[in-house]
Amino acid sequence: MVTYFSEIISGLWSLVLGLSVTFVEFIRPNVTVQYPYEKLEMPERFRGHIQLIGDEEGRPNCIVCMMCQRACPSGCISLSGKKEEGQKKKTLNSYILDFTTCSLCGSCVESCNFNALEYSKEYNLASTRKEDFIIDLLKRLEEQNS
Amino acid sequence: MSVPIRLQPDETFILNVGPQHPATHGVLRVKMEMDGEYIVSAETVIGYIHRMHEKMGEIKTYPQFYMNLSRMDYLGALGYSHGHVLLIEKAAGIEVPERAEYIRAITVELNRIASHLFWFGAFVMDLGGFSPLMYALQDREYILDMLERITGSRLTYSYYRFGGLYNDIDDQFIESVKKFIPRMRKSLKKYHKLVTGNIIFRKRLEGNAILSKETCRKYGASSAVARGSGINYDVRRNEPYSVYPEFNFDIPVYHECDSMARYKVRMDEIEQSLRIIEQGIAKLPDGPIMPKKAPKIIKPPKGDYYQAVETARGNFGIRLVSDGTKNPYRLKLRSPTYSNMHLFDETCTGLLIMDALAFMGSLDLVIPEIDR
Amino acid sequence: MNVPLPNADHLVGIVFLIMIGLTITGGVIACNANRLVRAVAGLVVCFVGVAGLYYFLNSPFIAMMQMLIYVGAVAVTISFAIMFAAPEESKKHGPPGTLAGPFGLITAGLLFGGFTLLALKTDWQVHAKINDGSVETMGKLLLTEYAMVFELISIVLLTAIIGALIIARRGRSS
Amino acid sequence: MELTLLNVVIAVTIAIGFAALNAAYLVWAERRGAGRIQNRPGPNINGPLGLLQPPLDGIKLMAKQLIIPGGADKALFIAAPVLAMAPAIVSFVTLPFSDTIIAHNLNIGVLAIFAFASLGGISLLFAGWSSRNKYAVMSSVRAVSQAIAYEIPMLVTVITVVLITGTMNLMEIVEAQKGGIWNWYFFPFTSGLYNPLMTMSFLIFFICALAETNRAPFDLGEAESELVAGFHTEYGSMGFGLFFMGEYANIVIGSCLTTLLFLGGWDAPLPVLSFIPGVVWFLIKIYLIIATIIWIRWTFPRTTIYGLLNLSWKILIPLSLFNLLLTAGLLKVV
Amino acid sequence: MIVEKTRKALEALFPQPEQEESSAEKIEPSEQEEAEQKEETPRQNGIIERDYSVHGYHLDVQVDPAQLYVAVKIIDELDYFIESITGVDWIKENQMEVIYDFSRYDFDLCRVVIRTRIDREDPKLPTITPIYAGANWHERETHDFFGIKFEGHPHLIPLLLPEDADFHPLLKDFKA
Amino acid sequence: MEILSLYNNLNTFLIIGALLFSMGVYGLVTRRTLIGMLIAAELILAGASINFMAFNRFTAPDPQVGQIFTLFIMAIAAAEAAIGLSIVVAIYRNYKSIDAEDLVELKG
Repeated sequence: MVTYFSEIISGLWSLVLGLSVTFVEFIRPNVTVQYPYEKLEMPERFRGHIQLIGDEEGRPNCIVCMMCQRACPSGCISLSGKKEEGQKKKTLNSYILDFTTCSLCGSCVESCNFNALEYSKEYNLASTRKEDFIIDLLKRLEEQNS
Repeated sequence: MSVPIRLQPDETFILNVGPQHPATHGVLRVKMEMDGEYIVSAETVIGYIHRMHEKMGEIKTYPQFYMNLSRMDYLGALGYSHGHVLLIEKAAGIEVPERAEYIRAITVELNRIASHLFWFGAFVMDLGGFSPLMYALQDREYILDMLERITGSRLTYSYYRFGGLYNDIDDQFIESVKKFIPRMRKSLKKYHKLVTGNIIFRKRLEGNAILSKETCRKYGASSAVARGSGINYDVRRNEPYSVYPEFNFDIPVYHECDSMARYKVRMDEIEQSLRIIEQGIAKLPDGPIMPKKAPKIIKPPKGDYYQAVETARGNFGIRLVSDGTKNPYRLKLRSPTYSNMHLFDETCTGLLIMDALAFMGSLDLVIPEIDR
Repeated sequence: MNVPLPNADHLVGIVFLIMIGLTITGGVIACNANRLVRAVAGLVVCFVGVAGLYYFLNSPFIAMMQMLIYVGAVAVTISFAIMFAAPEESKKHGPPGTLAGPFGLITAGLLFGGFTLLALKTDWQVHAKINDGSVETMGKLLLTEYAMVFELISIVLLTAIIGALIIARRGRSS
Repeated sequence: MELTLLNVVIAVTIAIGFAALNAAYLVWAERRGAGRIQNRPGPNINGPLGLLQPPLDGIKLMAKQLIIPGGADKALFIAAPVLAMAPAIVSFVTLPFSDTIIAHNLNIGVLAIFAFASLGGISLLFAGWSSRNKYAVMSSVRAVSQAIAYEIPMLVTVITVVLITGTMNLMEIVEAQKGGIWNWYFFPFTSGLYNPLMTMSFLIFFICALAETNRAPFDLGEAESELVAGFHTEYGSMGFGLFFMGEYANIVIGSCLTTLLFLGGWDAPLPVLSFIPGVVWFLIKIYLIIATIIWIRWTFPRTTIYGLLNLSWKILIPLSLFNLLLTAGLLKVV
Repeated sequence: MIVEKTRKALEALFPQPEQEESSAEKIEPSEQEEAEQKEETPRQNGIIERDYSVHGYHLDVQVDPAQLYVAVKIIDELDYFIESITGVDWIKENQMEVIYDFSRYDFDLCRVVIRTRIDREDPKLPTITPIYAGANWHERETHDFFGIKFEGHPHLIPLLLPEDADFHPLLKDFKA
Repeated sequence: MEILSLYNNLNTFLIIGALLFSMGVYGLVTRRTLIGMLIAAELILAGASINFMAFNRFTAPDPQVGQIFTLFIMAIAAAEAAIGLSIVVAIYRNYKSIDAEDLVELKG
């Protein structure tokens, strides 16, 4: 009989304690960020999809050594370049990132010895069309420069 | 409230829980034969998001594979990566700088807390309480923010490299970890006040789904499932790896064998992980994070190798059969939840459906990790 | 233009007609529906109608009890039993024997005719005194004059509960 | 019977309007409250403070297609939500909002509300049965057995109050509690009865009201983590909308009853404050209770079915019966 | 020590222990080079004690498929728990290897690997589900990936693969 | 508007009662399943109750007796429903049928 009532009392007390916790939370300020209206700064090391790094004149640092293409586990990088006359290095013709299969592992960035690749801060990645994720990085670099 | 049932063959019906059911947290399907609200037998059907990681492991080279490990378990990714890098380092004989190991331990423990917090929230939500999830997510977001600053990613960190780390941590990270520890302790108190002591919660979990030691052994259960059944088993202690022998921490073990015991084990583990992080931050040595001569191409010698680690979900084992080339000959991933989930079929017989789903919640399931 | 606006009295009459309609439709559904669940639905409608009739007979208390007991308890119990015992009842409808349908119809018709004749032919002594429908007098009567019946009813109910438990028990825990 | 056409039309219109408005804005309040408890804002985009959210939700629900699952019992499937909503609205007719605002003062008001509420139970059964879904059937069986189990302690507590006042008329019950907070049956110091257990009765009634309206922590009928969405799993569009509105209307009725029976209805807590009209006090009280109900929902986990029945049969029924006997004894002595 | 105890118990399986064991002992201390040499010739059934810090397990037991059930029984009686079952496809030798991992819950650490080799053309093994109920899924998974038939298994249908799958993706000659 | 003052007429209620009663009888005869019969029986009881109530209102010297009788009928109906349905459940469990004609064994 004593346990019966003590259980009721302690049970009720535990409920009151729970209510007090939520009440304290009720008067605490919001912690959420109202996303489309306010946006957070992405941290420095944020790994978005990759992008090319250009030099001062806006030309890509890439010398088409194909290391990134070889390092990629999912085969989502395809690039081509040709050696133009009079120049020592190859120049980049096209750099296509197939973001549909990319898993953002960063192997390409790590394998690059020429400081030609970096992560972008892009996180608004949603689209209804698959083609939007076949990204031409060279064009992107040009757009950034202009 | 398990009740033995005398069966009448045509009084039962089949209830198909999943693959899209709110309680299964993913695409898991349980075919339950029901007698009213009592479960007569259950058959778990998995494999809906099977991705054949093991075959990928055979096709890809060693460095190409490490990001797959963090895709296995999206909540406690670092633990799995840790197992992988430890195995390859052991097999290929790569020395790891001490600082890297410490940072690995700290981040793994942070990730373990994040995983346990998410489990806590989801578990209480399975039981119908919604707000604890939001509080747990607040604390988890804090951890994710810290880890994102360091690793660049919130869930699928590919942070560890063979021989060390991808990036060093900075002072700001250490500061935020130091700030995090008292905050988490305060939150834990709040959780215990809000959830653990709650009479409704206690009544639901105490005595629910008793798992005997013997059952755990026959199925190879680990993590809180085993420790809630009175088995003092934690790979960090039983089979020390990395820098865990340096730390002073306890393995919480409860002998009640019920869902409440499993819950308590995980909540206590958060506290223990905090202790490890505290010590890790205090003992953190200076030095490089990658060995001086880290091999570019990894070719472990012929033979087979095994490494077990304690992830947030339990005893994760990874076996490598190497033939001396740059691709593994065979890579076996032994996922802890696979064994824990397997228990479910046998144990939930005779339970009410709501108890069975509470039990399922207490197993801490991450479906991609079961399906691999 | 000379349709009179319905006044309060008319409204009462219309509500009464609605109640009669509910009762009869409910009754028809209850004894003719193919699916037993629909029969229960008909029964519920019928009972609501009957409760309305009781209200018109100056007994709101009984009307409410009718709703509470018949709709809230009896109908629910019957639906439970249907869900338990007759999952595929819809297959089992239809004329049972060759004679049951017509025979039932004739019996019912005869009964109805007889009762109606009886009701209409008899010269009922309508009293001017109308009950006040008050709960107090009824309560007093129940505990004084009809105390015995009241007690017996409680015993019957108790026995019914226990008996139902014993009959329907499966003995899970044994 | 002093029913006049105008009276009835106005009463029904106001009742429907009140129920619908309450249902809509209680959803808003619930979501905002839940948001605040969880440190997030809740719906705040549409309109000031998100106040346009409920009508927009309603429009969305109405614009949706009404899907009737194959194999469902069409007639019952459509009838069930109506049957769930209708008694809730009818109940408003007998609820007094102040000493003057009442549609129809029924002599047995308390009983009438319970009688109408019993229609709600059968609607859940029909909804579950007709939608041909195992989850729905299980949940409706749960919901009904729960409603039956909690009707007993609830009625017993109501009888306790009826015993004290000697009437089932809601107006008179409130009149009996007049004169300030110490006269309310929530904790009656005065009014000739010194029953300290009335607080407990109040709690019992409140718990039962939660259970009867299928609210958390007793929302077993729609336990979304077990039974997907319970008896309205198959309902979309306005069918779901009606269930939803019915649920909130039931909450309002439950809190109105709690206020009338235990919190003095429209009586001001202190006689000094009685210059404020009774309706205001009444509304303040019912919304406080509704706020508590929302608060409770977002705090506690759900009970189990056996925990629920244990609570009813082992705790609530004995205690409420004990209080009934005690009150009867006190009435005899005092 | 449990390693010794397990070893003793398992040695009963191999009738000519003296010679077998000593040869195995001799090989072990010498490191990888010799081990590699050994791998060239098909390995004899028997027990090898492995260096834990290199391989991650203590006892490496190779048994005949017919002995498997008995070996697992011994392991079970010594209170080991099952970790995993997996296969390896040695296509060059036209053989299939099935590996059973066992470990212990107590602090007396000992990991035991039981391996057995079967013919690749007709892969059949007795099931161990009567001993370890938890082997059920592991065996089903191995059946999925390698097509190894576990005779006596109660429910040998695809687990991770689609239910109508008739391919075995981890075979080395599998082409997607 | 004669039809609108029907509620003041005893015969209306008597005829409705008779109608319900005969519908119940019809249902009792034609229904094959036990539950169907039970539903019909409830209709019969309702018909009888209406008669009681009507006489109570219009002709009874003591205007409470009819109401009390109706209350008793309700109690009996509830008890009957409970017992009857538990019998149905028990029968279903043993015979897998609630069809009255399948239960020939009950005839002894």
